[in-house]
Amino acid sequence: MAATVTPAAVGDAGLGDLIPFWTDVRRRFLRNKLAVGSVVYVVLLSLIAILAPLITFYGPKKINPAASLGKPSRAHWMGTDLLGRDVWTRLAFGARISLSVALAVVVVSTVLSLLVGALAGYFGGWWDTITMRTADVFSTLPYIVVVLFFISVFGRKVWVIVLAIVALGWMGSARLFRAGVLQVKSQEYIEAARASGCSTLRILTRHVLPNAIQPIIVSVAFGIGSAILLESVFGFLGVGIAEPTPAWGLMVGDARDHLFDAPHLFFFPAGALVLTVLAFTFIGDGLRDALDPKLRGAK
Amino acid sequence: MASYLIRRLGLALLVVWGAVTIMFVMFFVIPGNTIDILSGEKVVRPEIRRTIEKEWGLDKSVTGQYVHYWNRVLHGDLGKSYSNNRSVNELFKQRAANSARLAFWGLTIEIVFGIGIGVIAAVRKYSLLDVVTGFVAVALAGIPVFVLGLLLQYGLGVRPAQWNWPRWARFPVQGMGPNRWFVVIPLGHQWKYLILPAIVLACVQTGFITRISRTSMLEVLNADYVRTARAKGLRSSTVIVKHALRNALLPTLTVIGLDVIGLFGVAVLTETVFNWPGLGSTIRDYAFAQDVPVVLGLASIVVLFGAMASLLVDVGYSILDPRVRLTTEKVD
Amino acid sequence: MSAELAAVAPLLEVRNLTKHFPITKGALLRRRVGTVKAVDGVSYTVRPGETFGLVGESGCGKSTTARLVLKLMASTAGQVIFDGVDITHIKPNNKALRRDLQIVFQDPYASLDPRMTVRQIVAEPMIVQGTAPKDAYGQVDDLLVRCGLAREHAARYPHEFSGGQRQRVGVARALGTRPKLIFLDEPVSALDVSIQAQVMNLLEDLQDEFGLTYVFIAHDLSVVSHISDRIAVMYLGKIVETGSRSEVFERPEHPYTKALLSAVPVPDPRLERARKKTRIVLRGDVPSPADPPSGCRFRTRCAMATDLCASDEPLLTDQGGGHLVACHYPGIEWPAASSSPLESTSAVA
Amino acid sequence: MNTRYLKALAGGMLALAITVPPATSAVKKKKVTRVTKATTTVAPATTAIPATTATPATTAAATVTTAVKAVAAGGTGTKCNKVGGTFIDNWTLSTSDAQHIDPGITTELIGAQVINAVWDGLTRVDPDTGNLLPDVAESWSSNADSTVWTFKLKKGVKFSNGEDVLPSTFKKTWERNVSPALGSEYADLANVIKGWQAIQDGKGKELAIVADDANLTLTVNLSSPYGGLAQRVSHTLFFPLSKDGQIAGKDYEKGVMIGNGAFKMDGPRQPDLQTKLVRNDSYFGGINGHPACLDTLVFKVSKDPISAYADFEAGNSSNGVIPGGKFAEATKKYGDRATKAVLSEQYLGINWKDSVVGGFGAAKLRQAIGAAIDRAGINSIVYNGSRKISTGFTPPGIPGYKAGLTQNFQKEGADPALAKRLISEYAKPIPKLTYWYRTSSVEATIAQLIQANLKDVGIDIDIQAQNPTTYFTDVRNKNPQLFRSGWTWDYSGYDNGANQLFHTTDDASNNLTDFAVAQYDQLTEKGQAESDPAKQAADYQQAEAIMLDQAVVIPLVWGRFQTVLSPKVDQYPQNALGFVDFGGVSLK
Repeated sequence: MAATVTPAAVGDAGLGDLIPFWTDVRRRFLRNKLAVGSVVYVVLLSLIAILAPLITFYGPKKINPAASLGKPSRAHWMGTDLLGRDVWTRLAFGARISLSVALAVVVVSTVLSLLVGALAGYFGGWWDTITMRTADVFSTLPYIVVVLFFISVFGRKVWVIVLAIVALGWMGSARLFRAGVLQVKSQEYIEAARASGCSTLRILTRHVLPNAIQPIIVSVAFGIGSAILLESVFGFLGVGIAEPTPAWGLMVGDARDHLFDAPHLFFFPAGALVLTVLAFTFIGDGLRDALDPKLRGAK
Repeated sequence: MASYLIRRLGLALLVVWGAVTIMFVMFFVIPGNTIDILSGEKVVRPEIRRTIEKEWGLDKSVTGQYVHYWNRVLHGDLGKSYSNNRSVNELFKQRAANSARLAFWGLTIEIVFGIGIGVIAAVRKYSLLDVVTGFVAVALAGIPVFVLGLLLQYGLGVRPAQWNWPRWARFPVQGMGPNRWFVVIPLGHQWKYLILPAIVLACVQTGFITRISRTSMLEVLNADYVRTARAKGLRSSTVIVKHALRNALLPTLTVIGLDVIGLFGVAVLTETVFNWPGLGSTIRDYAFAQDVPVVLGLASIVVLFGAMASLLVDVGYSILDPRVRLTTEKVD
Repeated sequence: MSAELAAVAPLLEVRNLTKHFPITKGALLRRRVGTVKAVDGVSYTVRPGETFGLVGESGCGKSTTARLVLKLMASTAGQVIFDGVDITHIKPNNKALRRDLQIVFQDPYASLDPRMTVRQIVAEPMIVQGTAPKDAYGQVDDLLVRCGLAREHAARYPHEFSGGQRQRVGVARALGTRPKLIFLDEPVSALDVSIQAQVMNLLEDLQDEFGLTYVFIAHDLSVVSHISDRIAVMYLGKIVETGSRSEVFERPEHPYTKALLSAVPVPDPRLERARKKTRIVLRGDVPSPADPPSGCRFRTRCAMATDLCASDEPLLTDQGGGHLVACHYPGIEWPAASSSPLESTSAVA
Repeated sequence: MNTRYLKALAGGMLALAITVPPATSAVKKKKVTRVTKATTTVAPATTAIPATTATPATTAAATVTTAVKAVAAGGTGTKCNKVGGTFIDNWTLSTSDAQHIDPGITTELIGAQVINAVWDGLTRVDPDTGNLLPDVAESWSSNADSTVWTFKLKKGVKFSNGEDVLPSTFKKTWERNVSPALGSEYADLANVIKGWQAIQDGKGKELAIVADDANLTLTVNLSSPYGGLAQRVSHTLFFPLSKDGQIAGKDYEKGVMIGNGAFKMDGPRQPDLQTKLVRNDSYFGGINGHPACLDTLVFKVSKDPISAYADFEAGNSSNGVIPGGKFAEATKKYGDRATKAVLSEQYLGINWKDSVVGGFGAAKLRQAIGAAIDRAGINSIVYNGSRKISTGFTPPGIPGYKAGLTQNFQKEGADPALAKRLISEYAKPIPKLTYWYRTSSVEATIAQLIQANLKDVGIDIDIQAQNPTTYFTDVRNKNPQLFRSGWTWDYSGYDNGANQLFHTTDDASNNLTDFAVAQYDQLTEKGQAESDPAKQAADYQQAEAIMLDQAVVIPLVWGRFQTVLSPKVDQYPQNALGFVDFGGVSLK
């Protein structure tokens, strides 16, 4: 008895009776300033992406050689790049490409890795062996070969890049998920759920996933950043999204040539990238805390 | 346990076979062939082309080449480069150690800082330290390697040289340096050449590991058994190290394991920027030239290595979490 | 009580239930090199309304037996007849099976999903059975109250409760579907002694209230002694003695049962002191179920073992009145030499 | 045309390699196979190929029968103001290591650069004047129809291991280099020598060369008349190999190769790290007449020019490559001593066979494209203003060069008015055109500048990034309407550019535009057969003018080395083809 925490010890004992679960989650989430700030940022970013044509004054591909490498000014408040394109405009339009690439990558690879990883972890046996060894194969294939293959077969299109990034990245979250499921599956409450008559699907969705989701939240937050970054790596290697498409990764990569004479070329897209990853990280943290029943009612 | 290891080794070979086969197929689907790529715009004289094709067995059918490839590999010969005639075995010998050393130190930095910062951030959740380290970790992970590398090169190599700082305060910009090692321990000035690429290599993943270990740590710190341990009056540090850390390491280990596997991949850019001749950049170079023997040869060894790493991760699981048994089903 | 019930058809009949785990060797082609006989031909019957105690040291297969009956594990051989229906080969997710057979787990901490409220936990079996979530949630309050908790507790999470309270939640969860039979897998062994009694009382009350039948699994005869009508003692995957409570407690015939009984503390301190002198200490550890001793499985720890014990396996034979014992020398007394203070209960715990 | 580019691309440094000017990114040298073809298409009487440089020696070689003694050896080259020191080169191999440094196998300029430091051939091109100088050969001559060439070797030329360099050394080496067993892609360079075909066909083993070691004369019999042999033997394929090299296969370069040049290898190559050379003390002097000024010469390998530049900036190398966009900054900081013009041309190609932009009928359209492009803009944005805007295809420095061949419609800046007028004269609707470029940030920049220029005059183009690895094969086979390419001269001869890139019967591989105009073909063939340099130049100029009037290529800019030199470097002789004469390089 002494070893356990009595209900009285955990905050306001009456709290749980009055407030429904989701209200409580929301309340706890809203109390987290970083998370709320991050949500505001993401919403703002999405608005910028959606309203890009309305809030910018130049075309994203409109070049103006006369204004090459202009410093931030009243006309171009984030400056201009080598071709005299407005950095702010490209950043806003780039949010469309980069965010949708990142989200597509994260959604597809999370769903895929959920299926593969969760099932592999839960059922074990041959399915586990096959999928995890397949993951081994994929994670060790030189990525350049895979990307070369994709772009030479399907062309240098945005969805092809998405596909390539997914093909190269699903194993990470699949393994993470598998590890989580492995850990959860041996818990007695899973057996209890089976004894209660829960179907496998119900056990997976109601018991296993909610308890294994923590690392995945982090992985999703970072997945968004690394998808955008991979795009820049591919750009650096010449196998990524083609110019003049405005994409953050490309912008960061191109800025390398002018790191010291035109730092604004690096600072703004890289800053946007880092802030975005940070925002998703903080949202992940906030969600984690809000969803964790053990932190219920706690400050 | 032993039989488990042997079985997993067998599976690792299967993984290598699968990866090589996939790459083999990919190279046949990717347009262009080595001879054309090497000769560029020049049309190679038919006699020369025939000589080259015969030498490399390119005159055989796809399956013939595939069989030929394995036949050679099974005899311990990974073949020769199409483009510069270097023996792949030799290339591997030269490159693997470089890669392994860089990877080792990158990984060490990653683990020490990643887990260290993660744990501290979890214990001091939402403190200034937590927020700042979180920000720095994400920011470092958010800068592409080729930019971060350049910043370090200028900050620690070029500027100190231009400002005539003393020798000890300058770092080399590029290269392997004296190449003096005791296994993985750099000797003499070697560490100066190693440190920048190792840091850059580590930065890619440190942020992620920091966050993962912070999250798992928080999860564990709230778990019943840790609360119990605390309630028992154990010292906070004992609780963290003995009870929490061990259990929090599982997801972190997964990430690290993945990282070991992928490190050669990540190292491509680091190796390029710092001109560190390792496997990653070598594979990349030859992949662009569609130099099939080199890519297949080196990559299959990397794959084998990766399969081993994933095996180690699984063994590590069973050590950290005895419930994850390697062989038998749970009895009572 | 047992005499009346004897006439009634058994609710659960387990015949020759067996669970073997293969031990394999070899890298790619796995050869089977041996078998762990976790449960090896266990038979017993449970009558409606009674409490059947299943006792044995940890690792003897008692929990496995429960899991086999509940189809949480597939049995290797044997037959299970529940409520007149042979359920040996029905699917594990059979709704009726899940409705009528429930289990309360040993560990109140691990067996409740930390991410579910008590309401969700208790309602889940009902919802799975097809009860509308709203109705199921409605019944939760009532169940909680009956199990000695408050309505308000429904919205809380497991970590907000003490061990005893959690076990009450576990019981409430098992009760929701109005099962006919509940397996209680050492339901109080993880609890403090003071709480143990509360939970035991609750279980008894509920049995009366709902007309439940229990299979009570324990490693400690003292716990079972309160509640059981009949008792089976298991050793290394086999039942060595079974009979009514009074027969087993008052006239134990198997040396193992006697050893277990000698470890049961007696409330009277004087008697307890006297008994201490006659405590039986078992030699050695439980042998590996992968390589059980020949003949009588208990012979390696039995001071009275003979050559016969090593060569022939004793069968369960009726000593009269349904008191079955698997011993070549039923009723044999332990020699005095083996009686000495038991350092701890670990030998039988 | 720049295959080494491709290698750089293949090396993965796409974004960066293109920022390097052609010569610095090292050009794969193209063989001169045109010669034999010319002999079949041109009248028998005029078989000799014109000299590729205007030196008196070579001009004479094609016309007179008497032996022409070349400039006396020794003392004419670069002097050492200081002897000693280590030169660390981070320019030659700044995008990737050389694939080969075996003289018989190498196909790249970067490999040839190293080879030129370790070996000396019979002749060598003067870094200052571009003239041909005697090297191992003391003098040479040919018979009247240039079918028999005799080289007189200097006395006392030795390999670094003490072995003599004799006429038989050359004979044996050449036979090794052209043997099918070696599979050298440049074996064709020797195809004018009698016996070559038989060796290729497996019917013989020897070239028709008489090596008189006693008199130090090497007599080469050709299968067809060729006036340019003295130039040709300055190629690495004809460098002498020591005895073990003469019998060695492809694996020769794994060890220490023995040369007769100013430097010798200090040990085997360290692939992807460096190749270290030290002074060869038994060097005969070569074109400078003295041993190398430097003690040590290290060719450092980089894979990323920006990092290589950082390395230079940190004071770790004696020379370095200027990355794209840094030309002004770098030359301001480190001077422009090493940024002289290189024989190369960047151009926009237009497909002659295309149904829209090709043929005579679309000349106005092509000219309009030329008029619309703002080359000054490209120069300033892409090249930091470092390049010279082309006034024709052939760059200054090539004998016979004439300025202003495209003046009629191309200005330095854009001329939208002229372009619009030409379009209205063209008087046909212009569909959206396709423009191909090798993926890289620099190429993308050029593409967008051109796209914007053309949009200004109402021409829409679709710019498409192409797989860099297979770019040239794809351009050759899939015939895009517009494409970007460049050309770097292998030797300073007019024919190496104009004659080989746009001739109908030329290697399909080199004529990417598929230009096929009879008048052009006749003029270049006539020029090739011409013995008088002035007349020859006139023919080539006329041909080029026709090609440029048809605007099948839109010349953009001529090349320039993007090299920075450490202030510690004293002498740095480099010829316009890209070769640094490391024997003459010295430090302060």
